[in-house]
Parts: sequence; C-alpha cells; structure tokens
Amino acid sequence: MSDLASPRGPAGPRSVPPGGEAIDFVQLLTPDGARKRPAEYPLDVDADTLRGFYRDLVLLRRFDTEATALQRHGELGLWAPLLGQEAAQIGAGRALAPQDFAFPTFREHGLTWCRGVDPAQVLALFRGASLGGWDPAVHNLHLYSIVIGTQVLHAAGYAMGIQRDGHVGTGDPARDTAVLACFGDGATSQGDVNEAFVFASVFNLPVVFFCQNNQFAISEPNQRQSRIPLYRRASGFGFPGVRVDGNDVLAVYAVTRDALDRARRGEGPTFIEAYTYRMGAHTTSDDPSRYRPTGELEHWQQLDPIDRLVEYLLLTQTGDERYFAEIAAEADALGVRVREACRSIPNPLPESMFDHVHVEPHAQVDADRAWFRAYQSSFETAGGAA
Amino acid sequence: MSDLASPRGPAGPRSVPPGGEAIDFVQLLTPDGARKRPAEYPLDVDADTLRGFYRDLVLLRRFDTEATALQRHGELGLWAPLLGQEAAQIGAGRALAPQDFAFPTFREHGLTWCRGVDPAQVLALFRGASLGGWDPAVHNLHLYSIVIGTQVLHAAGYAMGIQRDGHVGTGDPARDTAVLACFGDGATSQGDVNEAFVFASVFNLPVVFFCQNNQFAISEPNQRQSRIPLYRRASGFGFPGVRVDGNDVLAVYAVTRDALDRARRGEGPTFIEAYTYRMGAHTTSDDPSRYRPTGELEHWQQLDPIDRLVEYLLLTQTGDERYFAEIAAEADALGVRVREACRSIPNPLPESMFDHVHVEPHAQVDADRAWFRAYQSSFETAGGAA
Amino acid sequence: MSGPGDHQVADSIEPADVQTLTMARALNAGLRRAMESDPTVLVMGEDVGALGGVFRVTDGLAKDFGDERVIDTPLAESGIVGAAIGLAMRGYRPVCEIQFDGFIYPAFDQLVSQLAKMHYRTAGAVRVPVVVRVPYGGGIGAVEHHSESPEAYFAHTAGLRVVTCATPQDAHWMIQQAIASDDPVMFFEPKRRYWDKGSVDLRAASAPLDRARVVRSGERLTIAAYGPMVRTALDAATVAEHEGISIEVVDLRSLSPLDVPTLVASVERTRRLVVVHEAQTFLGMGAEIAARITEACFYQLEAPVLRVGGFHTPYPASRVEEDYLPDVDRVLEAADRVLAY
Amino acid sequence: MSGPGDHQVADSIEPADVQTLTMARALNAGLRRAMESDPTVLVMGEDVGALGGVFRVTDGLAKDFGDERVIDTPLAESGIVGAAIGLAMRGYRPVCEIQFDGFIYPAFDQLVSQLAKMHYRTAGAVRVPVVVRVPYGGGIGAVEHHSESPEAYFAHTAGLRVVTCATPQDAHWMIQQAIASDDPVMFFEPKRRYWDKGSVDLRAASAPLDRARVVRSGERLTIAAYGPMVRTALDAATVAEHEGISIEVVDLRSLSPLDVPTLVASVERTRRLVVVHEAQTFLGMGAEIAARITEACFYQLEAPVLRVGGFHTPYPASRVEEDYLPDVDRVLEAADRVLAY
Ligand SMILES: Cc1ncc(C[n+]2csc(CCOP(=O)(O)OP(=O)(O)O)c2C)c(N)n1
Ligand SMILES: Cc1ncc(C[n+]2csc(CCOP(=O)(O)OP(=O)(O)O)c2C)c(N)n1
Ligand SMILES: [Mg+2]
Ligand SMILES: [Mg+2]
Repeated sequence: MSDLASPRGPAGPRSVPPGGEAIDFVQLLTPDGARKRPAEYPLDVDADTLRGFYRDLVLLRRFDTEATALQRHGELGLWAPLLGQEAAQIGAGRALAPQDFAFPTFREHGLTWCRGVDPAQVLALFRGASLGGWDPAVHNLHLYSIVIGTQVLHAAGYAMGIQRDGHVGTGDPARDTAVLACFGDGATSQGDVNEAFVFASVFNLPVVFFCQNNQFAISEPNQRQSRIPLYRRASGFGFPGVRVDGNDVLAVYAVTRDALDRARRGEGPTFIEAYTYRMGAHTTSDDPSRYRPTGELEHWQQLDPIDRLVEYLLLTQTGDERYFAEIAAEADALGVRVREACRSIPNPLPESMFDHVHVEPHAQVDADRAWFRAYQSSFETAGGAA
Repeated sequence: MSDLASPRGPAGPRSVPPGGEAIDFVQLLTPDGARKRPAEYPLDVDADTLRGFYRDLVLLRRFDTEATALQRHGELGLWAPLLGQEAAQIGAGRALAPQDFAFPTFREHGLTWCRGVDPAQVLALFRGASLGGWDPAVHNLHLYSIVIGTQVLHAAGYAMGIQRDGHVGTGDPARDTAVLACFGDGATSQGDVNEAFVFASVFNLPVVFFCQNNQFAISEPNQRQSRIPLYRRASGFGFPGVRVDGNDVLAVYAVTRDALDRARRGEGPTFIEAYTYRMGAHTTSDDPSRYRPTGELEHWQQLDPIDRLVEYLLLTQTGDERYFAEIAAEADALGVRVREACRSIPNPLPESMFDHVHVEPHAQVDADRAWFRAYQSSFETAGGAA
Repeated sequence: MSGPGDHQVADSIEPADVQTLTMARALNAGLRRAMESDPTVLVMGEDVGALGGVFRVTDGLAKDFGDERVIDTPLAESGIVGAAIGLAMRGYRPVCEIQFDGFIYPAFDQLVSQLAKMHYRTAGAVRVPVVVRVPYGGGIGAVEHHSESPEAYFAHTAGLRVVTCATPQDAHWMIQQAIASDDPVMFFEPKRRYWDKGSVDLRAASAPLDRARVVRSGERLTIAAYGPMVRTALDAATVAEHEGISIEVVDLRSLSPLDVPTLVASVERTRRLVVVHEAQTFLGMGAEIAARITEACFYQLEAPVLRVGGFHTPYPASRVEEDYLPDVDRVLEAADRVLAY
Repeated sequence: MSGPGDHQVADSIEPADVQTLTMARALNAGLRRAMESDPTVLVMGEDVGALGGVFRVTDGLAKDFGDERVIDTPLAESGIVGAAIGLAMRGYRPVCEIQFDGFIYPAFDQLVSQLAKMHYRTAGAVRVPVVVRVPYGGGIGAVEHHSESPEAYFAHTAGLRVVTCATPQDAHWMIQQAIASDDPVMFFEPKRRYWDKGSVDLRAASAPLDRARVVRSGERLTIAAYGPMVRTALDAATVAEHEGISIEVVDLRSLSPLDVPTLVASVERTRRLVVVHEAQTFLGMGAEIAARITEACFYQLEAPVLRVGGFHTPYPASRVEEDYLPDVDRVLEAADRVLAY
C-alpha cells in the first residue's frame, strides 16, 4: 500500500556517463557499433533502411552546422543547434506513419527533416522572417513551439480529436493514427506537460510523449527538474515509461515505433525518455562554458550517434568509404543549398503584419492597417516629392 | 528499463467499495472497530488521546452540521460540508507539531478545529463578511484557498523557507518543522500541484502532501482525474506515496505523523492519499442527486468514521454511554455557540474594502477611497437634510 | 457583408417561434442548436456533463449528445483550453466552460500565447475556432474568485474576440454566432443575469456578433454598458426619465472589436458619455472607450467621458459588494456630473 | 512622507560615488546591495545561478551568496511565483526572474489571484514582499514571445505595484526600492536598453518608487513614456527642437500607481499630451492616461490625448518589428497631429 519510490529502474543494458552512475536504457547499438537484441524490441532493418538512417543523420548534422554558421554570419537572428541529438530525432521521426501528427519543440530539426519541411521554411523563423514557416496540415507536423510545454497539451487535444474521428484501434494501418508530442527534460516541470499526462491517461489517448533528455535546460542540469529518471514520471500517471539510448538511432526507432503502434491500437499513451546530450550551446546566444562540467562534452563525444552507426555499417558491410563519401558530397551540396535558401528568404512586407490576426474582419485590426497604410504612403509621397 | 505502470498497488489491508474493487490502504481500525497493527505504522495511544479523537470527531461533525443548517437559514452564503471526512482531517490535524505550518483547502474545518481557529472566524468567509478570517501566523495555519491547487505551491515555498531557516533535520523536536499541504483528489490534475511535486522532490522539501480523496471533484468521479490510485502519483516524482483509510482516524494520524517526522528529519516529501468519501453535497449550492450513483452513499455510511471509533471505545472500555452522552451535550452546546457566533459576526464597514490592498500608500486606492467617502457622505447629507 | 460568425447560423432556422426563457436556458438552447447543426461542435469543461454545469447551462447536453461530445474534463483549466486548441487543430469546434471568472487565470498562457496567436503564427494555415464561455461578474453573494470581471485582460490581447451578452435573446444567438465564427471567441456570460427572463426570437439574431446596439434612445447623454451592467444602465435611465433627463443606452455586446461607429453616432448627438462596468476602472474598458471617443468626438464632447467601474481593490467580501458594485445611484451620480459640465 | 519602498534603502549608503554602468550592471549592483543589506533577500528563477541569467543581471550572485540565496528553480513559472509567495509568508523577500516577458503568462494565476490578493485576503495579516523582474519589450530581433509588453495586464490588477526603469540610475535604485517595499512589485526591465550605459549615483535614488519624473522640459506638448520608449521620446524631442518645437518628456516610472499629479502639472502647462508605449494601444497604459488626464484637464486640453503604441496584432516576426514598434517618426507624427488641433 505504500509506494516507496526507488531511484533506480529495473535492470537492463547500461552505459556509464561521467557521473559514474549506471544508466539503464534500451540499446540496440553500443557506442562501439555492436548490435544488441533486447527481446522486447525486436527490430529487423534492411540495408537500405540502415543506410537511410546514416544519410539522415549526416545530412541533418550538416543542416544544423550550416544553420549555426549562418547565424554567426548574421543571416539568422538565432539558432537552436541539435548537435548530438540527431539519433533521437531521426529515430522518432522515421517511426512515424504518414498519417501520424507530431508536435515539435523549437529544436526539432530532425523532425522537420523527416517530415519533408524545406530547410528554408525552418530557417524563416530563426531569421525573423516568419513566426512559423510551414503549413502544419501539409506535413502533419505542427509548428515549432517556443513557450515550453504548451504544445504537449495541444498534442493531447489533437489525440482527443483522433479518438472522436474513430481513427484509433480499427486495425486499419492507413487509418489508425497516433500523435507524437516532443519536449525536453526541462519541460517536464511545467504544469501544462503534467496536465497533458493527466488528460492522456484519463482519456487513454493515442499519444506518445517523446522527451529528449539532453541533460540541460539552458544551464540547469536535470537534477533541477527531477531527482529520479524522467521516464519514471509516467508511472505516477498510470502509463508506461521507457528510457532509450537517445544516441542510438535503431533503439529510438524501435522504441518509438512500438509506442506509436500501441497508441494506434488504442492502448493509450507511452512516455519515452531519449537519453542524449546537447553537444552544442543551448542556442547561439548561449555560453555553455559557464555551466558545462569539464570533461562532460568529451565523454559524450565518445557516444556520438553517427560514429556508432558508421562502425555498424562497416561491420555489417552495409556501407563503405565510397558510400560515406557519397553522403558527404550530398551533405556539402545540402550545405550550399541551405545557405542559398536562407539568404533568399524574402523579408515579409511590413503591411503583412496585419494579416491573419483573425479569420474574419476585426474593426480594430482593420483600422490599424488603414492607418499604417496611410502613414507609409505619407513617406512615399514625401519621398516622391523630395 | 521500462516502467509498466500496473493499476494495482502492493498487497495490504483491504476494503471493498461498491464497485467491488479491492482497495489497498493502511488501516488501524476496521469499520467494525477491530484494531489492526500494521508493522510499518506502530501506534500506541492512551485512553485520553482516543477519547480526544472521539470528541474531535463528534464536535467537528456537529460544527459542520450546524454550519450547513445556518446556510439553509440564510446566515451563510455558502457552506462546504466535510461530512464523512472528519477522521481524515482530525487524524492529520492532530499529527501536526505546534511549529508545523498547514495549508488548507476550503473544506478543511477539521484542520481549523485542530489549530484552534474560532468557529466564527471560519464562518466569516462563508457568510461573506471576510475573505479570510484569521491570522495565519497565530495558528500556523494559512487561510482557506479557493483557487484549486494554488496553496500547494505556497506550501512548497514555505518549506523552502523552513530549510533556509535551518529548521530541518537538527534533531531538536521543538525546532524541526514540517509543512502540511492539503488538497483534494480533483486538485491533483492542476499544473500547480504537479509543479509543487517537482519543487518538493528536487529540493527535498519538508512537506507532506495530504490529499483527501473524497471520490469527487464536484460531480466528477476520481476516474476523471486519474486512472490509477492517486497515491501512486508520488512515485513519478521520486518520493513515497501512501494510501490510508481516510475514515480511520488512527490510521490517518499514524501515517501523517510518520510522514511529518520524515519531513522534519530532512528526509523529504511524502504524498498521503486519505481514501474517504464526501457524504454531503459538494457545497450547499450543489445537488449530488444529479451524479451520485445509487447505493454508494449507503455503502459509505457503513464505513462511517465515528461509528467505528465508538465500537472501538466500547470494545476497549475506553468510552461508555455516559461518556458519549457527555460529548453529545458538549456538541449541543457547541451548536448553540456556533449559531450565536455566526449571527453576531459583524458586517464589514463598506469603507474597509479599501483597507489592505497594499501595505504602503497607493495613490489610486487612496483616490478611490476618498471618492467613496465623499460619495457616501453625500447620501448622509442628503438624508440629514430630508 | 455579414459580420463574423453569423454566416453559418442562418441555415438552421426553426419554425417561427418566440419563447420566454431565462438567460441560462437561452444559452442552453443555443448550444443545443449549434451541436445539432454541426457535429464538430463539442462542449468541454468541469462538471459540464451529468451535472450540466454549476449553472446548468449545459443541462441535458451530455444525455442527448453523449460523453464524446460533452466532455467532463480533469480539473485543469490550462488543460481544458490547451486540449481545445488541439481539438480545433483536428477540425473540431470546442466550446469550453470555465466554471467561474476567477478560475480562468490558470489558462491564461494557453489563451493569450496560444489560442490568440495560433492563426497568426501559422500565417493563416491553422484556424482555432474555440469558444471559451466564462460566467462573470459579481452581485451573487459569492465567496472570493466567483465575482470577477476579467474581460479587459482579453480585450487587450490581439487575436481574441471578446463578447458578452446582456439579454436572453442575445445569449441565445451570440453563443451560436461565436461557435460559428472561425476565430477564437471569449464569451462572457453575466452570471447574475442567468435567471433573468426575456423573450427569445428563435428565428433570428438581433445583430451581428461584433455590433453594439442602442437599447434605449435618449437625448442628453449616452451610457455605454455591457453584460450585467446593461440592466443597471437601463434602470438608471428610467429613473432619470422621471427627473426629466433623457438618457441613451448602448449595449456594447462586443468588447473586441469595439463598435466605435455606433458609439460615435450616439455621442455626436448626445455630446456626453458615461461608461459603466464592474471591472476595475483602472485600465478597464472605460479607459479605452474614453480615449477613443474623446479622440473621435473631441469637438463634440461637452464633458469628459466619465467612468463608473470597480474600485482599485480586489473584489471585496460579498457583504460589502453592493457598495463595491456600480449601481443605479452611482450611474446617476456620474450622469449628474457629466451633465454639470 | 516617504514613498513606498524607499524607507529602508537610505540606511545602506556606500561611500560617495558615481559610476558609469550599463543598465544590466546597474541592476546587478542593486541586487547585490539589497542582498548584502538584508539576508532575507533571495533571488530565484530559471538560470539565475551559474549562468547569471540569460541577460547576466544576476551574474556572480550565486558565487557570492550561494545557492541557498540564489536559486536555480525548475522550469516552471507558476512554480517560481507560487513558491516565492510561500517563501514570503515565511519571512523572505524573494526576487523572481521571469526569463522573458512572454513566459510570464503561465504564472498569471499566481500573480493576479494570489500575489496581488494575499495581503487583502488576510486583512493585512500577511505581507508578500515579492519582486517579479521581467525583461520586456521588443527591438532586439528575437523570436516570438521574447518581445512582449504585458505591463497593462498587471496595472489593471489591483494589489500589484507595477514599475519600470528607463535609465541605469533608476534601474539601480528602483530595484532596491522594489525589494525594500512590503508590497509585491512587478518590475519591468526594458531589455533592449540593458546594454545602454549611464551614470549611476551610488549615493542616492532620484525619486521615490511611485513618482513620475519630467526628464526634459518643454512648452508645446508633453510626451509621457516609460521603459524602452523614454529614450525614443527624448530622441523625438531632440529632433523636434531642431524644428523649433519644444517638447516636454515625462518618464512615468510607476504604472501602478500612476503619478497623475506630475502628468497633470505638465499638461496644464503644455495643454497637449501624447502617450507612447510598445504595448498594444487598445487598453494599453495610454488608454488609462488619456481617460484620466482628459477628465482632470478637460478645459486645459487643446487637443485629445493621442496614443502611439503597438498595433492590434500579436508581436510580428522580427524582420518587421521596426515597422511595428513606435519610433521617432511615429512619435513626431503624433506630435504634429496633436499640435494641429
Ligand atoms: C514557459 C517558458 N519559460 C522559459 C522559456 C525559456 N527557455 C527556452 S528553452 C529553455 C530550456 C528548455 O529546456 P528543455 O525543455 O530541456 O529543452 P532543451 O532546450 O534542452 O531542448 C528555457 C528555460 C521558455 N521558452 N518558455
Ligand atoms: C482553479 C479552479 N477551478 C475550478 C474551481 C471550482 N471548484 C471548486 S471545488 C472544485 C472541485 C474540487 O475537487 P477536489 O479537489 O476533489 O476537492 P473537494 O471539493 O472534493 O474537497 C471545483 C472544480 C476552483 N475552485 N478552482
Ligand atoms: Mg534539455
Ligand atoms: Mg474531491
């Protein structure tokens, strides 16, 4: 009758981070590229899929690096790098079925990548040319959310809609639909996120909570958000939680796919903690030297998500140096394309700031727009007259 | 590595509510008045303490009944009856050390009783004569909180203050201090309450979360707030949760005392779910016939918190009919006193509405007060002239 | 051009009928019609199901439309609004009930940063036709947090429409118009008028959702009021008439947008304006109206626009609320003052 | 009589000194002095510790005062404010940092229903001397939610003091006055002025916390501004001077209470008033000032009070923020209009 929380999860595969504490998580690929096969998460992927993962990771990293550089060159106001989190995002993104709908944070460039959003559309927000960038319905992907945790409630509501549409548990793989709700370790402290857990649990919603634990909320380490592993939060709300090696694309893929399947079958929510590391700054405005413990970055570099896949591809002869060179070339081309796309993002017209405040006419917006138009043209007249 | 939440807690004493589902909770006194002695919660209470509990329960119930009647007679604007929850509140209230500080909900008449707040002070709020009623510092008891869940964060903050005062874990029983944060089953869904769990866990705060699960949030049954027993919420945040028979004053007392001791020793927060039943209406404005399942009230009447104590007192010859009659007479006297006290609560002076908006002068409040004073006196002048 | 939200309503006209209903029943009937005519309309909130809401505005809906469409939610206002946004993204039209005015603040972030800005953020790609019903205002002898008037917070927020009804007729139609609108609408219901009866024409609305209405014509001054204060203003006008003073009363109905032309037209004739509301005067709707009308009618106004509103205090204990709330006397005092210029 | 919050400050005067500091450093020094002179002062929020806050306003405080007094909290704004209230009940004086304006809304309930009303609810028994620091306003090229001006929400709320600084001197002293005040204070910091330098007199504050100040004298019209717009107003006045127009500029400093006498005195001389702020014009501070000053100076005003503020849209993408934000040109345009009456 009493539930004494122990700070340790059940036994399982381990990795030892710098703290020396053993971490239990689902792992399919060790940092050395060795393949593991935990019984709960059977995964058979063909060579093309494996190579696809590799390509995703490399191109995504290049996109991210390029965007960071673009910020340095003044082309973007800000960038939130995902360096180190590629496997977590690609693993989750590739697990989605086309009809699934995902709610990203503002660092989810891997998800936009998987969902076919054009890099320029992603950069528009960070360039200050847009507050969004794409049509969510086209990509089944909501816009980046900036107010931490708010999108997790939207995901719960969206999942309520799926239920009401009868798109859960029909057995029809093209119809059954799940929602992927992404957020960070810091977000788990927000009221909204916990309220979303309540809704998901009570209504048994087809939603997968995908938490990328990148060890930090800006400067604050995990311990400021929870004293036990985050995946255990779910048990307090009555649904399963699982921790996965977030630097292992195969494991993330397998675990997320499994959870999405459960959701689509009508078996309710799952919480996934993808245990990973933000190797870069929080954003380009951040200075991690102020708070990052020495040696930590180096430790995590040993666990790089791309390196282990390279090892595995070599080991299994699924990829060779020629293939890697091919992808590298593709990455270079992507870099060029991203740079050009970024520079050619048009500035919005000033008057467009009055568009889409409402769907239907609103007298105050209309009055302000009219005033602005007259005011603008007074300059033009003045300019023309000069 | 995966934490599959099971909807059942560990084995333990049971009671079967109408749903037929067995409930695990800590119980020291069965509905028939039989004494149980679970090893984790040893309790030796002398005859005086036992009789004290009985007296508390009976007088509290009378106070509550009287207040309900006063509302019917138009003396109160509203009343939130605690009928059925007496043992939960007395058990918790009596477990407090003098220096402990408690944060009640709006239904916590047992707590105000234990903390020596005068009934008239409690009624003032419900009569509309006050927004509070007593000085929290005098009773180490905060005011009733009406916005659900908000006080739970205040409790966490207060506990942070206790830590900073160095009043935790010193071993000095007069110094070490704990906080009791009360709320209902419905409140567990609020973001604020879950944020308080995060704060309490991360900072290892000396706070006991005391949740009275009275089965309803107005008309909504528990299942709308959680699909697993509420006490299990704590495990998701990394601290212990325990469910206690909320109609068993001994069990609530023992469990709460234990949790408060832990908190004072610096061992951090505990979540207590006191499993009980609201036998009356949500408030005097409510009509439970619209939502209460048939037979449920009758079932719970069998589990009445006072009846079982009567049985036990008789069984152990700690109380007899004469003693019961004595207390009944005291209850009658209390009823009279409450009625009189209620009727004699003074109406606040209209101008007092401008008092205590701020500690220091505020020009707008002062201007409004000046206007009001002049406006009022214009009537008096007009009246005087007529 | 039709006003916002009223284009879908015309279709579902019942056989010609006029009924006498309380405002609560008129709302209930309006919700029912909206749910009947559009299967995407959902009702959600605390106790809206079996209980029918604490004011019984959703009475019987759960029984008739089932708990998939009338949803008793967990006790979490941010959750209610946040989930409603998600439902709207999936194509539903949720009508959220916030149980009392004072419990809307936990949802504030979802309202002002999400609901208000979603259409804008998505450059028009996403619509969030969510209606948030809020019983508001004082005068019912309630405990704290049950008598507040938070409308100005929302009217200050770009991206939200804010409306409030003063009669059963408007209640019945405005709720349908609000639901039909593709924009988010904050729908404020004057709770102390829930039990007031009035005749409801089931055939047609009185006006578009964003229009004010002159509810009494007069000559000497205009009183602008909304929600619970419309009746107070009308009562004051009646008293004033006995004293030979002819007062025009405008029911604003929409607080965002504000129907400035209707106000200007009235003030251009009467040359004097008093604004009445329960909310704190400081930065209440009266401030905006005074600023705007003074600018529009600077040479016509014979007196400054005067405001009758809540004092700069929290809502006090109910035993003094009659002194706190604007009433006929205070409205007339302002009328006297404005006429004395 | 001394104004609110400034009575405890005088004690801790340092050796006579005047320094040139950025606003961020001036705030940092002010916080440091408050923490040195009163051990109950705590700093709490997201990233206020090792990082020193995203704007470095709390830089070095964790190192010098330890993490018991400089608290990196969980990522939860309602939690921060709610916990601060509890700490205040226990005798502490917490200074909360909200990382950006747009992240204050999750704490709205704790701010308006709890912090603002606690002293009132307890009939004066409990004091909650909490300061909530909010970097606010636009113009820094940021992404959404990082450029908002939510001050009117709080000024409309009875029970909160709302202040904002425009210079390093005021920043340094007002933060200390706010902390010394026994009332809760919303402290708005104009983030785009954080890096502006100015001289700070470490010996004495310029004015009590609730007073406005005439920061430039002039004859033909008064501009009332606050926070980030004070510099804009001063720049406009400088430009106007070249055109032979003499403009008086008032820095409001306190938004609740509003220092009406200072404004009235100015307008009685200049007879014309323009109010400038970044926040949405509709129900922004300008509305209250226009309403109030028009009432107070009805016969003196030669023109309606004009407002220059945010348009009725959410804060737009930063590439168009220069068109959105009031600037010298827009202030001068309003000056021309008000002078044309
Ligand atoms: C409500 C809210 N508060 C504060 C912020 C500022 N902020 C932006 S990102 C961030 C940390 C987020 O941490 P986490 O959830 O772990 O995501 P990560 O940045 O690590 O991907 C903070 C505090 C915000 N965006 N929203
Ligand atoms: C934030 C908020 N939302 C709604 C309400 C209205 N309300 C008052 S009591 C109550 C139910 C509370 O349920 P629970 O927490 O179980 O406490 P109980 O009433 O059963 O003691 C509700 C919804 C409120 N007071 N505060
Ligand atoms: Mg993180
Ligand atoms: Mg309950």
